[in-house]
Amino acid sequence: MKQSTKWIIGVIVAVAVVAIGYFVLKDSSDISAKTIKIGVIAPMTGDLAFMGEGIRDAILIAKENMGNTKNRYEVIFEDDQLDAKMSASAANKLLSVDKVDAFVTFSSVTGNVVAPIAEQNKAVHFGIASDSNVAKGKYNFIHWTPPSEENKVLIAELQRRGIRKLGIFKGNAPGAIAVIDDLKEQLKDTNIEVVTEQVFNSGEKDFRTIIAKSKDSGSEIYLLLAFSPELEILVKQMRETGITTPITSIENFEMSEQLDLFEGEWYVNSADPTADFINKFNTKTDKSPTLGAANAYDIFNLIVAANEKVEGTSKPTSDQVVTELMKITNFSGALGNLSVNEDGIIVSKAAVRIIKDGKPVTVGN
Amino acid sequence: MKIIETKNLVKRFNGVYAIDRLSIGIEKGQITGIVGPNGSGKTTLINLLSGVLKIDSGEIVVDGTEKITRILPHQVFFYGITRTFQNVRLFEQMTVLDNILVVITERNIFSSLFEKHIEYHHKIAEEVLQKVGLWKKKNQLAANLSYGQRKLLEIARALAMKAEVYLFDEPFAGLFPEMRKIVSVIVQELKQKNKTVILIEHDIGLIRELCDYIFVMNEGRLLAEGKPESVLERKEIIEAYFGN
Amino acid sequence: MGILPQLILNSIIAGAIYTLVALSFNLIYSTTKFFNLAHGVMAAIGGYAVFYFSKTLGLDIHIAIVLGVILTGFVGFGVDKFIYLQLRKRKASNMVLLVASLGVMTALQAIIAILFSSRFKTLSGNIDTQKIFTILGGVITQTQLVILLSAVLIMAGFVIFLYKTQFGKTVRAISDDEEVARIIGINTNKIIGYIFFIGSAVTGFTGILIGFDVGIEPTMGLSLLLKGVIASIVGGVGNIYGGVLGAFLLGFVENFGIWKISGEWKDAIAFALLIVFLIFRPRGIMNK
Amino acid sequence: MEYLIHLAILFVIYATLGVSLNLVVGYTGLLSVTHAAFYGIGAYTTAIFLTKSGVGFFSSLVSGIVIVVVISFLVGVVLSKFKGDYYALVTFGFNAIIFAVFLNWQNLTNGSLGVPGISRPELFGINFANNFNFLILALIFFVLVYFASRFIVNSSFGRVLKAIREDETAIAVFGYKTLSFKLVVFIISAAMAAVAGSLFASYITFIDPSSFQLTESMFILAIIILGGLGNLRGSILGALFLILLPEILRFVGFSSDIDAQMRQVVYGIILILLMLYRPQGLIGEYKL
Repeated sequence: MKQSTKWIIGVIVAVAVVAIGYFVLKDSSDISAKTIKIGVIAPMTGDLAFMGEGIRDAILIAKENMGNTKNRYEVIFEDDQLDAKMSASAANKLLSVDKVDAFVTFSSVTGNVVAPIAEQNKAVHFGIASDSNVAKGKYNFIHWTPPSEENKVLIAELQRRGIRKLGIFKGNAPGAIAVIDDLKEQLKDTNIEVVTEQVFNSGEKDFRTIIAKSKDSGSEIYLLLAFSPELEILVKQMRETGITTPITSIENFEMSEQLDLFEGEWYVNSADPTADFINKFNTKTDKSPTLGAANAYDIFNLIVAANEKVEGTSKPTSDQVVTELMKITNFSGALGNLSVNEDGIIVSKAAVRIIKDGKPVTVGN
Repeated sequence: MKIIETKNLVKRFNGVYAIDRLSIGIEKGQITGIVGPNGSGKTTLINLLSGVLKIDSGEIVVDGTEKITRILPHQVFFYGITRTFQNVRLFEQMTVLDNILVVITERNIFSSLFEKHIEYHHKIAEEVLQKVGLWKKKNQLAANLSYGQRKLLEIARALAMKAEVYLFDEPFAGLFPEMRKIVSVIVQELKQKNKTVILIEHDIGLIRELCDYIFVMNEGRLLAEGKPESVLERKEIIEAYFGN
Repeated sequence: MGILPQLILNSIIAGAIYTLVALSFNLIYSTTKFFNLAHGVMAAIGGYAVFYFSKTLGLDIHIAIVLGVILTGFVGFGVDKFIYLQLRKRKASNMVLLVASLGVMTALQAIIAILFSSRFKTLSGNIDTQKIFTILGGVITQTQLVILLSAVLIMAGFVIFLYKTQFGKTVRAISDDEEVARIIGINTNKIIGYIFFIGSAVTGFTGILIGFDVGIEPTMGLSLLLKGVIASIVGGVGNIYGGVLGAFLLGFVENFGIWKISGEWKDAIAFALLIVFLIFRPRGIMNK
Repeated sequence: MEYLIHLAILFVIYATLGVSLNLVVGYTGLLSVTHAAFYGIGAYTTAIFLTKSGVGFFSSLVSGIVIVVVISFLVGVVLSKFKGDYYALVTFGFNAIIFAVFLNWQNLTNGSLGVPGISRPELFGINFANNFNFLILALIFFVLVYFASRFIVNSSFGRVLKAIREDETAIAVFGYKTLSFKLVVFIISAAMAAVAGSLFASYITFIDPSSFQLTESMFILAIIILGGLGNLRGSILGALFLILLPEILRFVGFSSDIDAQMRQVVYGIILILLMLYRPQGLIGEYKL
């Protein structure tokens, strides 16, 4: 055992040295009163890494275009691979090592994990998540157009086009489930009927059988709720099997890189991400904004705005920032003009949009 | 009294008869040798008697009463049968002492968790390990023993079971003379205690010296049986053994 | 029932993809006897190689495919030579090789994501270039037809390669018993190296086909591998025909399962099929 | 400091999982890759009891153990027919099926939305919302699990487990019903995993299916293989290493846009190097 005990001691010493070294270094760095630190937790590796990268790019863009401000702002990104225990580790690291004042999280999973931690440590927390439970508590907010808002606009458009039979393809993910449950509720008092509802797990690549299943359901239009890449594959496979029924969605079309797939199709989106945000995103990353990127951009600007509004020269406390946030109405963000309602949800209007020669265009609400 | 009998026992390996309608009777309290060229089914017979292989047809009768057509490895112990293996099968990454203790401690799950008489088991383990001269190496891993020592450990393991019937599969193979002495003393002691020993062996000298009765097998069938002196002189036995 | 022809066609296409993975997995498993988790990543390597050659370097698509397949073969050969071979030399057990292959998978997936970002990419052009065929009421695209053809061709190739060539004989000797094969003078490590080359090349080609049909992403390997493993277990591990049979059975059970139950239970159905076979017929259909 | 306490709690939970899995993999030689499923059932039982009924944390813990014992009994009976690679594969299957149940049994587990708002335990008025107190609670449970495991391992029962690992048929011939020994140790280890699950659910106060996938089982397996199989202290060291490693890598900042992926590359390479140079793990004695 002699040789192996050498191993153990070596490992423990190495771990201790790195940890201590870091803490010592970290503490000596200047925490000037005025630096407001924002910790961003999003998936930088794993299947949804491209969304995490989109969030990061959006926030970096917002920081570059922030202009000069009273306080200094610093952003720290932490990867959580959308795994609950990693999200908790990231949040705790950001709190006690980087001493962040605010959190930005992506996805309902991360949001639900970080919300209680933020509440307990009085740190402002913005979740880019559809699950309104993330907004519970004084310091927790979510920036996601509530499903009821979007469904209202969707139903109005369906009725305007005299559509009776609705087919649904939905991913087995928090966002989609929340939207569909609310939609079914609102459809109760309308003459629109859901004739087929197909569910698939995220990561699915072969939709041909569920497409075949829904083929003779007589749906006049299909509502597709899926992130990319599932969304693009689903539509491609529908076209391949000769389905020409019109398709619509809530938000998902705009996130796709292959907008030509949805040429001429209308859909509901949470207001129109301003053209200038889209081309700012394009210039920096030569990609189109991913899901939640516009939300992240808005959140950063909201945090900065709230902090700037707090009078006095000392560093704003979370309570002061929260009071300022609650007062915000028609703040012009990437997702249209936003206002904060009383249970901490950033409300942005929904609008019907259409993809015309590869560009999302608002049809007017 | 026949402690173990086989009644047209059959074992096939994808069509090839390893044991072909074999009927033999093992006398209680005697040393019975099983002799025959390689591949004559000796080890297969031992594997059938110890439940390691499933019986295809025929039956085994224990103590003249118990008729068995299917026997699982863990049931063999209740018929008082234990064995060693042709190519030694020890618990490699366990100590010599543990290799003995593990086969004599409690078999029921609950009592094995809350072992009450561990000292008694230690005493038996020490006794058998002293007998084979391995007590000094009790804390060594079985994997680190020499080939001869591993053979002796396997025999000690069987002795520790205090069984009725001992199946030894070529226990003398590869041993130095003084180790062979130890094993033959053990086998004779078992006989004095009216235990039954079934010995698979190639060395004719040992057969003559130790066995009271032998069975000669060839291609899964019984070629001859009887006292060693009379059987080993017969022409067809010598031919079967050395001829081809 | 209007849906039946399409359902059967879908099952056949899925079966063909699983066949390709099962064949290459079976080839490598039968000689090395360990579950190589990194096998799936080879599909991603093939796909991304073609993406690099054709989209970034602008080479002609056919040259890109050939280069992609060869490159994947060399990656597989390299992984065996520098990692698995060293482990075999150290008499490592299957579980050690399994964990090492987990390390290889994690590292390779991350390297691809660094080079090409983890965004989903498709190899085929835009939507309308796909020729669509209708066979007995079901619809199938040109790429999927190519997938079916290559599954049949590669299976035939494997059968000829294994049962008709001298090299194939040595491979079967190794899969029966590596020690014996070594004793009678076969340089088993060299042969296993070639097997890794062929197996990885075929998987790379599978990845390329999937790239044209659906698209590629760095993490596409593991789920593809799991389905390939299920197909080869159900059909009978190490048995060429078994792998193919298991693959098509899996394709049919999955698609009919989706039809009867619903989409989100697809993976659970696949594993349930595996468990049923492992309980009642662990040797698989073909193995005696 | 809060961060270190948080890491300590995660470390204790994963050390509990490691020690319990080591009983099955390290001591009995059965490569089980379904530990995360029982971890998940324990977590979901506590989550559902604490959010939907007035039942307290400790009774939810006990009921979690009862449910896991029943399920692990059924799974164990099926598993007892298999060995080596096949055993691992069947456990793969069970993990996938139980994960599918978490994901799709909407009205019980709330599906992919997960279960939020799980309360912290209450006991004699101690405030367990404070992480330090929770750490003490978790440590108490870990110490119980650790000493129970040590008791098992040092008992005659443990000695028989090791004999099953070395040569199952040989020990069977000496009158030991190896199937029931394997079943009992499988159930005990599953019950311990349920304890870890209840602690995790109550600590993080939110759980969703993605924390109990195959990748989680492989992570726990890597802990005990790294730490050393057949050595309980090894599993503790393995948990310490694999929980701290990603955290340390957080401070080692590569250039920002690829740093997360680089960590995965480093993680994969470490696994490979370990298997090459230290397959028995840091302080293990049994080579996989």
